[in-house]
Amino acid sequence: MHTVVIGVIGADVHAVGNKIIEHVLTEKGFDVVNIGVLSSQEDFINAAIETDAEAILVSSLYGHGEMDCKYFKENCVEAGLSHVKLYVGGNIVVGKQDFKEVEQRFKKMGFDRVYPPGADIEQAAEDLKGDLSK
Amino acid sequence: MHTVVIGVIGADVHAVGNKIIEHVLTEKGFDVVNIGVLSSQEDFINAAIETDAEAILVSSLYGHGEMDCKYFKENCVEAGLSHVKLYVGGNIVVGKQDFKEVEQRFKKMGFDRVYPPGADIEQAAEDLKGDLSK
Amino acid sequence: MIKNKKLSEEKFHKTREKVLAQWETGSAKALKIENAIERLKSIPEEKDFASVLKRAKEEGVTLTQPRAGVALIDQHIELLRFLADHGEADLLPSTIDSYTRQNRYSLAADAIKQSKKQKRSLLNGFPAVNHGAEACYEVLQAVSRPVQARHGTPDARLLSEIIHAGGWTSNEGGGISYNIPYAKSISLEDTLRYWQYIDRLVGLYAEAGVIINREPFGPLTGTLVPPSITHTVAIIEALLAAEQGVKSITVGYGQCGNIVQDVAALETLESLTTYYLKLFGYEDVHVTTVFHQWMGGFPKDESKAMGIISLASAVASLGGATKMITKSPHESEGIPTKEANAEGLRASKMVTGLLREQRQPPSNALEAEKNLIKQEVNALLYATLNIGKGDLAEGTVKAFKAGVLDVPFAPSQINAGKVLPARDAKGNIRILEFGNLPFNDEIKTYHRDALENRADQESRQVDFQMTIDDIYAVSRGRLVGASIATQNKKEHPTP
Amino acid sequence: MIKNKKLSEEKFHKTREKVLAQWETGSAKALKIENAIERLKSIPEEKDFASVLKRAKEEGVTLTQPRAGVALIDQHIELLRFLADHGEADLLPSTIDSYTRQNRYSLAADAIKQSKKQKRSLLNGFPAVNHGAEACYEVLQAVSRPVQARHGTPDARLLSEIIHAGGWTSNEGGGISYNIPYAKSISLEDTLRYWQYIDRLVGLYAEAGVIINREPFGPLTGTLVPPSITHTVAIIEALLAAEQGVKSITVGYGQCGNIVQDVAALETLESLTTYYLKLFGYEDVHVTTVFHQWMGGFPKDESKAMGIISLASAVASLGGATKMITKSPHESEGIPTKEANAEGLRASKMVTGLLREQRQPPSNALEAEKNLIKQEVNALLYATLNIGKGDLAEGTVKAFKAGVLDVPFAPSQINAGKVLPARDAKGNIRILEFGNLPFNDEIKTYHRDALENRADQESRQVDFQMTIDDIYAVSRGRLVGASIATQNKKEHPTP
Ligand code: B12
Ligand code: B12
Repeated sequence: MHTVVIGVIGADVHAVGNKIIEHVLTEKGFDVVNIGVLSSQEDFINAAIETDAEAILVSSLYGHGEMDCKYFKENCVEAGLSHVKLYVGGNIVVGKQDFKEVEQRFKKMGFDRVYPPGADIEQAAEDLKGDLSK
Repeated sequence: MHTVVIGVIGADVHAVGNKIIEHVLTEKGFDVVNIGVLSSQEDFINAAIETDAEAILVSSLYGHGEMDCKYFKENCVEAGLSHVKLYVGGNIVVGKQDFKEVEQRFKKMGFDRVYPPGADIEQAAEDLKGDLSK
Repeated sequence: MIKNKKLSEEKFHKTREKVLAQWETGSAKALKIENAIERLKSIPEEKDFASVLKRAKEEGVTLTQPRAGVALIDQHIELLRFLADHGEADLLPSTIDSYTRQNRYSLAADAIKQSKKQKRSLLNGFPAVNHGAEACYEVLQAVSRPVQARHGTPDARLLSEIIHAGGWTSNEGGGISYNIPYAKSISLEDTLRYWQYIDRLVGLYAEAGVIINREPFGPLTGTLVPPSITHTVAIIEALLAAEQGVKSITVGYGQCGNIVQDVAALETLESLTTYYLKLFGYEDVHVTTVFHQWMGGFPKDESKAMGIISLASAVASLGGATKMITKSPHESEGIPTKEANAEGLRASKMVTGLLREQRQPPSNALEAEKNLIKQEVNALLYATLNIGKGDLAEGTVKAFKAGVLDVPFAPSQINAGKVLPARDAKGNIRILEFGNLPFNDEIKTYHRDALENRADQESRQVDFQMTIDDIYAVSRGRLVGASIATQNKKEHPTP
Repeated sequence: MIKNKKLSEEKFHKTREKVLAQWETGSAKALKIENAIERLKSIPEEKDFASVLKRAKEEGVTLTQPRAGVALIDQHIELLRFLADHGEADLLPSTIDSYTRQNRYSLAADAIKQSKKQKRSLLNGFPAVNHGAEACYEVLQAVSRPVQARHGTPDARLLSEIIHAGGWTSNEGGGISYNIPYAKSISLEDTLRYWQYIDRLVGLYAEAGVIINREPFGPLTGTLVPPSITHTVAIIEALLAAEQGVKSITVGYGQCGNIVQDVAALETLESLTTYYLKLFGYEDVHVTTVFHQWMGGFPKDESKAMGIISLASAVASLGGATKMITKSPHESEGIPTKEANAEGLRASKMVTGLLREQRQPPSNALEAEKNLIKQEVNALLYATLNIGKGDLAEGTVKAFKAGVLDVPFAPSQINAGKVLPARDAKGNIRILEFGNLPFNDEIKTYHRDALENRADQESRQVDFQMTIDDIYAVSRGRLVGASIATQNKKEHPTP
């Protein structure tokens, strides 16, 4: 069973998607560690270390995602989590922006997969299975 | 009292604006000759000759205005009505087009004034008074 | 004098020869009755108007249908496909151009040529007669929804022959509804005869086992017409069509603006049509309803247009309309681009989707409005039959002559034009001048009181200026047209 | 334990010193109470929230108000002006950024700097604390409508001091409504205390003759919260505010989707709030209502978003809401551009304009829904008071602890999170898991039957999957979330 950490980063309190992600990933057979809303990068990293997780799924809905995710990859590497897959999704930037560009920006920041607003979590679960079986 | 001919040109049956134009211009003191909907250029010209009108107000709503108004000015001149003011208004072209361009096109065709969709008829009455007092 | 009687086979075929000879496309092989029947029988259920409507009615769904048509076949196909794919339209139209509507086929031919040259449509619709039946079939085959002709053609006999032979399974129009609002001086006797022919053609198909849907044009002039007047016309046309053998009828109504009045209108439209069809012995006619989004002047602003489009969709759902004709955010300006048309469709679809499970709940207010409409329709129909000595066709001709039937703002000279409508304080359409409408005093007093009441509230007169203000109101963002003075005061509630 | 008692002058001022010391802008001269009162007294009526609301209520008008806020003052002014001029907004907001909401003023300071550098807003709102009272006043002076702070700040004491001293005459929030949906681990005792302070400040102003409007945040998590739960929270916050001397209260409610339920909710929200204020002896509080356009997930398509925005506006009008918070066609994607925001506003304005004269007529269905809401609210309030031994503040804390009050989908750990909602066959929000909600068997049976009934119709189970389907439904164009199987069947009524 794959262990994954999920949560909502920064000063963000959007809880609904987070609860559904937990439900769906659990149904799909993942061992889900949900650190909930208002979580810092540290919270994510600590949870991943403690549970020996293979992936971190960061949600950001409220628009500060770009600022909150700065150096996340670097901090993971520093904490010895360079092998952990990093996904991000939600409404990760302020306003309606061209998603291709946004994806580029976050990939450059070290995220393995970047999801647009309202992305289908079932699809993401499939992606995850693929990535973790490699 | 100024006599003006009003009507709706071509195969066009939009009658509501026409009835209101008659009402408003009459209230404003014009002698209004209303030839109604489905009127040909000939109908307009004959009415203007018969009533010795000083202006013709053409309405076109249904989108064929540009075709229906071809050579209207020339036909007026030919009929000895070169002094008669020619106005056109309504939804005079097919579709939503840049009005500045449309105005240009109709002015080139010899219309003295060209009105955009939903133009205020009270304002047009003022224009008319101005033009006819010159 | 014209009679409401099924045309004889002989008469029909004699006329048919002349009709098909009106333009060269009339002589195409596809127009042979047997060929047309064969083709129509081959149309799959999902492209068959009557079936799709029947199913929607059973499921309680309100289907969406735009208006759309351009001069050239390829572009017309592209347009319809776009509206199905990007507008999620359930039903497709082919709006016919105004030259064809006036049977000016050579003008249409010129415009087609010019459109080809200029690579843009110079016509405000699809010239189906000039293109012919095979072209219509090409259109149908290119799309995955049923196609209907929508027009406004007083004499649509050739047009109807061509579109049905081309596989289009629905046709809008009627002897009254495509005359009074769409013509100036054509007699009702003529148009009723034309549409008896068109309905008889559909009746013939029905006898061969092919059900074609027919739709009287509900909103008439679309300008403050009281529901009872449009209903009466729709019911008369339904009865006339049924007599000729039509088996699937969609009666229509255009949004008036007060939700209670609109829902009352939709509910009574269906119940009264069904009632009268049965009363006159037409048992097996399937009745559905169509709601037209606001048919009067639109606001210029596109967002505001989207507001009224969506509100209309809510009313259609709450009133249980089987389908709805949508408008676009370009309505006030001109024929919409396909994109704008699809925008209107999608907003409409969203609202009907959200409200699919909801109907306006029964209430005293709704009941009262329904009763009023019923009483008025009964009075109008009774007087029409009475003046026709029991014959509905003859009665219709005479009723219009006598002003017993009278449509506000119609261009037709055979329409009395004495009726003047205006809105009451809640936005219901009421009557200010009754002309010769055969209403009893109780009804008249009800209307007058409602208008006086509004006038009092607004400190103004009940007069033609009120009607004019109401005509402009919606394009200015209100339903009830305030007089200029009141308007300035009310528009700025914040001091 | 916290008590629902007016804060003493002494306590208030002692706390105030600490509050104003939280950030440098707290020591500005404008924040001296006398200065603030003087400034507030100088605000003209048309920029005074309470007055404008009062007048709208008298005239039966539903006012429009967007959400909007950016990092920099100039751009914020430009934004608000645009929304007033091109969106015709009646009331203006200043949405506060999420760093300020969490009192992370130095993070906000960084973001302001970066925003200046990059010439675009990197914040999701206006950081009013960092900018200070004079900047708030600058904003107010630049516009011609009243300005309100809208946020989601558990501890909004300094923020409230600053905005009121800056001339903003309304403030959104409350000790419950800005905790449970907006925080994870802050105690209710703390937030109730913070908001007692904020309300006491408003009370002080009231004693000096300046009426500031206060608005509990109605929709809470905006996600399938049954009306009785949001109502109870709104009424509790209204009572707590009144105790501190607040005189103008706008209670809120977020569109649930069934029109009858929504209208019932709006009507009972006003009547119950008024009733309970009087019951507890607060006689001179002016109550108005705010309707929030759909607060859950939106569809991606902008036209569809316009559909729901317009439908919401119809409901607000029919339910007689005093004002309405609008959404934009960008809702599903991100904070809207000013243009998109104005589009939503104009569509809303069109619909409220058209329906200004109309209300949902009384009906049995409406009456039944109103009764249900009333019974439930009464039960919740009774249990809350009871558990607090008659004290509402204490009761609130204990009620949440006991799950007697419980908000679906709230992030807060002090919320029981046992209640699960789902829609019935007509789209009404009903309850599937009651947790510890103090409802009698009759009410519970009613909810369960309604859900069972839907489940039967859809041949499915009443379970969490139903809730999830309902959460997704609106963004997929439906109100009642069909299970995948049913969905595929129903989406294509045409075979
Ligand atoms: C009501 C209406 C109808 C009714 C008309 C009933 C009747 N017999 O009168 C019905 C339903 C029958 C109808 C039919 C059609 N219509 Co129509 N109709 C409208 C609608 C909604 C309102 C028109 C109206 O009455 N406005 C209220 C009056 C008071 O305003 P008005 O007509 O604009 O006139 C005022 C001003 O424009 C100005 N004015 C007018 N003329 C002039 C002239 C001068 C010199 C001046 C100074 C001012 C002036 O003063 C008037 C008084 O204030 C408009 C769209 C809109 N405006 O919202 C479409 C519209 C005009 N129709 C249109 C079309 C295409 C048709 C049809 C071809 C097809 C169809 N869609 O069904 C048929 C045409 C039939 C025919 N042969 O003419 C198009 C025209 C498209 C274009 N130009 O690109 C429009 C714009 C809708 C659209 N966007 O597609 N229609
Ligand atoms: C409900 C809601 C709220 C509720 C939240 C209640 C709660 N505590 O949960 C309330 C009202 C409290 C709220 C507050 C705010 N909100 Co809000 N909110 C929404 C709304 C309408 C729906 C969110 C939702 O629940 N969707 C349903 C769930 C199921 O979908 P989801 O969250 O998108 O998650 C799914 C997918 O995105 C995906 N997913 C999510 N994360 C990830 C991660 C990975 C790795 C993957 C693969 C997939 C994935 O899977 C999830 C399950 O299907 C959205 C707009 C929208 N989407 O329509 C705005 C929205 C998210 N909010 C917004 C904002 C700005 C705010 C506020 C700052 C200010 C305000 N407008 O009031 C505050 C923020 C408070 C804070 N500190 O966080 C903005 C964000 C703007 C931006 N990014 O540019 C949005 C987009 C609205 C907008 N257009 O302005 N909000």
